[in-house]
Amino acid sequence: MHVLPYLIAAYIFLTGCYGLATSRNLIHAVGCLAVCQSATYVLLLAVGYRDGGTAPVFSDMRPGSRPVVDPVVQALTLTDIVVGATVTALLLALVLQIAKRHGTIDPDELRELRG
Amino acid sequence: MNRLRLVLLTVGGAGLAALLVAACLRLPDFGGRRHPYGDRAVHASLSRHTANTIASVNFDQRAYDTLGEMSILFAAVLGCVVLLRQAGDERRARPEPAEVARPVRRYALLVLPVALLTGLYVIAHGQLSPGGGFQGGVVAATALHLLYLGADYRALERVRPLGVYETTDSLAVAAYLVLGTAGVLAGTAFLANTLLPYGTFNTLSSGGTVPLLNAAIGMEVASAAVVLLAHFLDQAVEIEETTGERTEGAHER
Amino acid sequence: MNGWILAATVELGGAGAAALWGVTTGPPARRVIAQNLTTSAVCPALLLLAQGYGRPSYVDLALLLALLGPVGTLVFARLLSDDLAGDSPSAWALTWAAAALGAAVVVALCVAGDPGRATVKLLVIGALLIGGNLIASRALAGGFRGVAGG
Amino acid sequence: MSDALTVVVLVLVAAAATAAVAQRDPARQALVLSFLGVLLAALFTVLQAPDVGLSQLAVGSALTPLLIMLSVRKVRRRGRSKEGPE
Repeated sequence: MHVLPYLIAAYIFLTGCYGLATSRNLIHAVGCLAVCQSATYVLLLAVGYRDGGTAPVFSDMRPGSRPVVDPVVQALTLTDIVVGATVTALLLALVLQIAKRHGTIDPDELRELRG
Repeated sequence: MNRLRLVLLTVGGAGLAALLVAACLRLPDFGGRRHPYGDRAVHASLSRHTANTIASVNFDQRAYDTLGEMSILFAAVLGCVVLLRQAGDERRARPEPAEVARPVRRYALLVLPVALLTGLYVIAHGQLSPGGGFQGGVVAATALHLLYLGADYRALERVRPLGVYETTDSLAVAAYLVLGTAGVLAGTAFLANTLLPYGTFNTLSSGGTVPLLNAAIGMEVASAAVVLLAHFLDQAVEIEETTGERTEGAHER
Repeated sequence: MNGWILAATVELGGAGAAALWGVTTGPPARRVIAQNLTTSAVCPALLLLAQGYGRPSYVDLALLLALLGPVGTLVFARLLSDDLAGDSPSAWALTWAAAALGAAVVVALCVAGDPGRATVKLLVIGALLIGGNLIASRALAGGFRGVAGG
Repeated sequence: MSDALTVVVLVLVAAAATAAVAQRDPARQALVLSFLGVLLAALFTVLQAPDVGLSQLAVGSALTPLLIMLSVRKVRRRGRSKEGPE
């Protein structure tokens, strides 16, 4: 239990990398990149967790009444999720542009076109 | 070629996996008691009367970091707008009006204001309860697109003057910078939370400049998402290539 | 720790695994139904967790999911309408079962908590969840027949 | 007890991530990705990060699937309009 969340994060990251490397469709590759991104969220939040803790949000509880988890990693993750989505959009825009210019979105066919 | 790539992938993946596992075993235990940065951040947030510590970290203690995130967002949207603009060999085809089943249409029109309101609620209560500009902005932008899902694209285009959203996007970025500079002019530091009184703990106006920066981010994210989706919708629904000479032209470029 | 969290664990484990199995196997029609049921599976679990952790502010998550989950399903119903045209996917027994699960959880939480603003919020979430679930099922079962290019 | 919940959700997330990579058709992958997004929101709630969960819900449940599906539609439409004249 002490390292399980970290190992799961590493597993998700490696799975996403495998998908990226073997993808035959650039839209699918962008989806795999999204999976890689989610691995970083799991890792960061696992680092900040504290047993028996609760969220450091004091709108509905008295400060100091319960132990709280680490807010710094949460702040990092939460901005990253929204920014990650726009970066996904940018990559998808690139894919559409490639489809327009080369007529295919299979990475292998693209390489043959260039060669 | 393909085989070589698979071998490379296996070797690299195995190496990376070994390193990651080694690193995981040396990390502090999951659920451990020691969080020095977290404890300090909570203390700082409480001393500035911000109930939601995460909002305090984002818009006060690490507001400079959020400025960086915001510029990535802005640049990504700018990139999409440039990449997805209508090219010279493309034309716009008006999509036919869609027939949507009546209960679905009614549901969309009913939920649209509710979702918009929820988005605004999430933004406004960012410094108190879970939520904030990043989340609420996305919700509000998604809510607007119920009009496309429940009716058709032309209905959405009528309530979505794109220029206004592009301007709002830039204005929100500018507002964030101006709020930051105001700190310098007041004699402290860029984006320092010293401008306004901290207010009463756990009320809407508490936290100094946190609610203002939060609102600026909310505006920026909402209009950025609307602009992004507008360009993707344009490409998917309206813009068509003029067929004919396209296939030969493709290889020259 | 307490009964609410135990209920959430069982609910999330069972319904989550079922939805994952449904969303990864079978024809497209079955996958979109499973995607729609994800909302009805996870939203009650989020409500139970909010109660179990004793944090009313966590209820916002369930509210957002009840609002946006059906929107996600409408996206697929609309943009996959060509693929779904052959066999109009409908699983009304499952849909009503999911709606009943949501209703049961909301009622249990209303009874457990003190009446007040929180109860109203819970009822709104329940209405959005069940209404959204039914409408999304309707949309999948041919709600976008007339959508051609748009 | 709390540990059991964490383990259940973590295993589900890992399984969903594997499934998302294994689906080679982008439209089907988008379905699994939206499921993964909602499940991640549940995981973040279990890890006591409701703010992050809200962020993930807002992005993962509707925005990302919409972007991917619109891209798929554009690419498919191109394929169709190209077949016409040839």
